[in-house]
Amino acid sequence: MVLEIGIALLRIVAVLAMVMVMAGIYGWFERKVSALMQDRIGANRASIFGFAGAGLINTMMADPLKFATKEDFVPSGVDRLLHTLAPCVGLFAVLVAFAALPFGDTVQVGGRYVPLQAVPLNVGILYILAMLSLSVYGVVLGGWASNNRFSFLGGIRGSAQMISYELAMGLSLVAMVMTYGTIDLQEMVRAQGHLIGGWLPAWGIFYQPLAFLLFLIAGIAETKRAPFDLPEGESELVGGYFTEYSGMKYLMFFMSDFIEVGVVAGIIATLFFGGWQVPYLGADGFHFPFGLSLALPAVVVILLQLATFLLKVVFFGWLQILIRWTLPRLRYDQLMWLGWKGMLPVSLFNVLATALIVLAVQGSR
Amino acid sequence: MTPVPISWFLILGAVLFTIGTLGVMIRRNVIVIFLSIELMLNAVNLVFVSFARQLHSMDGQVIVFFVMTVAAAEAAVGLAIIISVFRNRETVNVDEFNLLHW
Amino acid sequence: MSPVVFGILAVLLMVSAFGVVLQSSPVRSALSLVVTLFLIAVMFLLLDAPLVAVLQVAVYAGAIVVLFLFVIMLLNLQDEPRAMARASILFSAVLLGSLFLLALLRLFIAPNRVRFGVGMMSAVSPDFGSVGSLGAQLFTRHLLAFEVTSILLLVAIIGAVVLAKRRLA
Amino acid sequence: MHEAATVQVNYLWLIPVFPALGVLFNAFVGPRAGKAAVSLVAPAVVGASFLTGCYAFMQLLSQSHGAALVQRLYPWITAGTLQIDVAFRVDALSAVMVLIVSGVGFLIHVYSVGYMSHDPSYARYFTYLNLFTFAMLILVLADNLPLLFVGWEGVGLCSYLLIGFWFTVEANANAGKKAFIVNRIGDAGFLLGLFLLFWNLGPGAHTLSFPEISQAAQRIAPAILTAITLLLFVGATGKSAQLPLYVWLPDAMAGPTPVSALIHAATMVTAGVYMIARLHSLFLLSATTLAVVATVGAATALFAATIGLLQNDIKKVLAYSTVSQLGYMFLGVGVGAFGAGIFHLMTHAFFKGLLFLGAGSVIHGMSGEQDMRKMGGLRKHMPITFWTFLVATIAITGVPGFAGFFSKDEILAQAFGSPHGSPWLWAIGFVAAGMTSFYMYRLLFLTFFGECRADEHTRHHIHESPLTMTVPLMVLAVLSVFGGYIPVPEFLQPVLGHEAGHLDAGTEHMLLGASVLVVFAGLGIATLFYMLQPGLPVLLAQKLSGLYDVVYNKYYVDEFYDAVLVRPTVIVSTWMWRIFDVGVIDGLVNGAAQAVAANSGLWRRWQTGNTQQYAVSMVLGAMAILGYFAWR
Repeated sequence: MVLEIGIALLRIVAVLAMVMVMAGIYGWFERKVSALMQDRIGANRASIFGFAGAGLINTMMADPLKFATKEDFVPSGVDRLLHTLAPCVGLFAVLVAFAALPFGDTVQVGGRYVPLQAVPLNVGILYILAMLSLSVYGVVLGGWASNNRFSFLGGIRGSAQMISYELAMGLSLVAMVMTYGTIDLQEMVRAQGHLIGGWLPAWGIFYQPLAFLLFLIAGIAETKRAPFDLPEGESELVGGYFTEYSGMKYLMFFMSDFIEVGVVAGIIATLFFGGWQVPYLGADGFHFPFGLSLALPAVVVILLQLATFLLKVVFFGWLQILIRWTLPRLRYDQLMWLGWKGMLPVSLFNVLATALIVLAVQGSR
Repeated sequence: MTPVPISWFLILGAVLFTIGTLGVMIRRNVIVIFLSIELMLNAVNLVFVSFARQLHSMDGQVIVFFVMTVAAAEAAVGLAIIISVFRNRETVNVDEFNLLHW
Repeated sequence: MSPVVFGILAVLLMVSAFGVVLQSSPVRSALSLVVTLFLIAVMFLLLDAPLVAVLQVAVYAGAIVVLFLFVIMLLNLQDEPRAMARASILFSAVLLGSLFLLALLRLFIAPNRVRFGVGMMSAVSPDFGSVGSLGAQLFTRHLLAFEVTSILLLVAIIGAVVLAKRRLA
Repeated sequence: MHEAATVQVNYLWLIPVFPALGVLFNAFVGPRAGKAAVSLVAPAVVGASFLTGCYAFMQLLSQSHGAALVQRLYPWITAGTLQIDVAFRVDALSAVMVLIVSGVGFLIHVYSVGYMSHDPSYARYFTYLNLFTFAMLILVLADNLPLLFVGWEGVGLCSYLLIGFWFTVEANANAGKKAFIVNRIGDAGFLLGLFLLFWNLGPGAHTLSFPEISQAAQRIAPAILTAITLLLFVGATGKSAQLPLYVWLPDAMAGPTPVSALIHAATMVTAGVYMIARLHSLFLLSATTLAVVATVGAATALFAATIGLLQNDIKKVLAYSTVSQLGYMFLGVGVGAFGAGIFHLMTHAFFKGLLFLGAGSVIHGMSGEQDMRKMGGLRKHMPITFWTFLVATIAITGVPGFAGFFSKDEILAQAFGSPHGSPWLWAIGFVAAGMTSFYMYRLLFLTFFGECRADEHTRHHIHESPLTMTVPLMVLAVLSVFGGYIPVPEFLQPVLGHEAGHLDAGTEHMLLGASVLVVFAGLGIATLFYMLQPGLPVLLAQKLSGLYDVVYNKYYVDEFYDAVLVRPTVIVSTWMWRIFDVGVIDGLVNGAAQAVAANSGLWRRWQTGNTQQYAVSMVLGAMAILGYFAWR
């Protein structure tokens, strides 16, 4: 009993740590990638012995310390409780969303089966959706509780935007659910361990390229990052819903932003790119399609899978940051147009097409 | 796990429902009245799910699903009405919505 | 342990429910409702209804109440100086409310009143409350109702647009 | 009746449907389609009915004697064992009637194309006229009494519409109303008779068709039968303008002249005669009724003829002549000579239709002038009208060899010799025949001979009518000459039975000679008065001024009705309106409303507009239900 609770706690702490580290990495990416793209050095004070890459450690330590020591400014005439609550709610929602993502296969440790997943849920993907939909409260409350027109406008924009894109997001996931025939994320990842035609990994992207595209766009919109960063559009709203925030609270908003990027990257990796699956790697080692086999001990396999998953998540986070620094911001009407008249019909069509194909495949069996 | 009697959930549902009812009766702000109605709906949902659990029947949960759908429709239309009323009367206090009387 | 969990949840639930009804700020009322809904979702989990619980959070807390908040903010509703109704109504409401609660409790608790109102919960099959079982019910026994809800939602969408749209002068 | 010889056919419905289609066309398309289309369609549909009627007639001739063509269309009224169909029957009687209605109707439609050509409501006129043809065909084709009644009411409606066709003149509208109201009095009797008949037919009468009625009638008590037939006859006096309900017909001349020809001479006003002939088996069972019918007919014939003597309006003279001739027909059917009655009906349709159309032609030529004292000498200006009018006059007065002679003589002979008849009836008819001769030749002389008395302006415009008007005149003239040679009574014999009376040859020849004599006597006096000694009539009028005034003013019947019936009715109605309707009826209605309003006034205080109070009330209601279940 105690052991079980201990293992569960361990999993949770592990995931939390992973998420925090991930957020730090993204923060560093944000600076270096933007600098790279804009042909400048960027964050040059954070290098160690002139090696910019090592600045990652520096950034991860220095940034939080800087924020923690800053003055926690609260404007007058605000609802202090809500003002404090807003970043907490936002952070809470995205943190718990991560809990359902599997980062490895179920492992057998001393006669027990331990799923490498913070909370193994049989409603998996719906849970993530539910939690992500809660993250809107952080934005709305932040905007409302700041007693500032700009913040308020940002909050309003944010809530409308997130509700709008949740639809396309959910519908693209519905198509994935239909493809795999389950909503359990662990099951979905296992299903991607097969091979199509003996050589192509059976990743979701090969089944549902349209759903991937839709999810990527909707995911970026959900994280409120460029080109969908209207809730915080600096040129219009100063800082949007977190204009009136500073210090730790500002850091929390910042973190929840990056963690959300991580969540989206995690979902993309899990649903479309095989999750923790390494191509051709089985439980006992590699089995390449051209006949070569390479036996590996179970621990190595598990570590490989774990590393692969993390790599994928980092990669897709990096991709999002790349997009964020590439595309200009949309206008609000364009945003709504894209959400309701572009993405929604396309995702509905995708669901319909998927349903027909699934029906045809099932019928032919 | 020590089981909990089903009646506990029912009593909790009854209490929540009564609180919602009180809210409908005593509040002046129409939106808060609306929120109280949502609270009542959820109390009923809780009772439904409890009965479903007790009777081992999915029907209770199916009904909760429908209640949510209806609540969504009701919220959309109700809030639209509130907005258009507010546009005309500049208030959301129900005791100032008094045109419809003799 | 479960009675303890239940007790804590129940107390929190009642506090947050009173928060919906009694707080003078509409925003705080709405947020209290979110908390209430979240806690009720946890109750659903305890009652082996995980799907309903998730839907509760995703749809109710995540969308419907956001809509409320959105409207509250759109109308810029601040704290009201006089949030409650006049004394006579307040009095009769409280009186009626307690009577109402009494009647409900009598119905739920009194033995031999309601067949299933007493007794402990028995174990359920593992797929009780799962997506599959709810979906199967929805698309077989309750198919007509399910389809009709789509019409209801369509009507609601059109109604909301028509009602809220500003008339061009 | 010969039940066995019934032939089911499937085309009879076409006969009334053609004019019905014409109604639809003229009513909805006509006003936009233009006069040309209307003048093509309106007569064509009636012509189509006529051709279909001819086809039915031919088929009827090919069948055995006494056969009938029947078509059941669909069940109309079904209640318990009662099942009334919409069914049409063509036997010898209705075949004759269909041909008269559609044939003469067709000619008058053609005539109307010319006569009405300048009227702005051209399409409306033909809508009514087609509607009338439709209703009249329903009336004569009906296989049962209720359906006949439908046609009966339909022609009444069309009569009203057409009399008041130029409704912008109040007198015309009033004439229409008068016709309608007087007809309603008659129809009330008809309806009562109908109900009494249904009531007493007893079991076995499911369809109320005519063969069934005549069979079931045998079982009805004679006294009741007398009441039924008398009530039906009241209806007939209304529709066919007999004493005492004839008063509407002279006023009906307010309508367009072709309407007078078609409705108020040839067809509708003969519906009463047709109805009695159709139900002859019923009437034969009641000697009392037959005596009443004959007496009323004879009295009307004489009474109307006396009024006709002194009228100066050309159409009024013809109107009273029509009333008088209808009297002859009733005299005929009243003495049991149904075939003779229908025979006279047919010949009368020809020559009286012709007379009215001729009069219309004259009026048309005289720019609307109807007073004979302002006419004269038209012979030279309107030769075709004159010659055809002359033929018709000869026919109506009963000069041997012409149509009227045969039918009128037949009736007079039967009036004398039938077991239901008497020399008195014959004597009245005889005198009336003389008067007919006088007033018809008077009309002829005043209109076509002598000097023209019209003013300068009118005289210059006198012209012969266009071909569309003169061709029907000529066709009718031919029929007026030769119509008498059609053996109608013999043809009708299988349906209507044998003529009741038989005279020996000597008596018959003597009567014949007498009636020829009286005709020429009338001619002689008319010639003396209006050709040779024009001063004589004035002198006579001064000598017998009292009698002259009474007759000239139509015996003051209208004034009498006005004083005795109309005024009291108006007074009572006014009283009912002021006291009963306004006071009691409206009082009840308003009182009920006020009571509700007062009650609501009390309850609506509940509706304060305070939403919280509503919420509390709602919870109170829910609480009541919940409490019932909790503490029951």
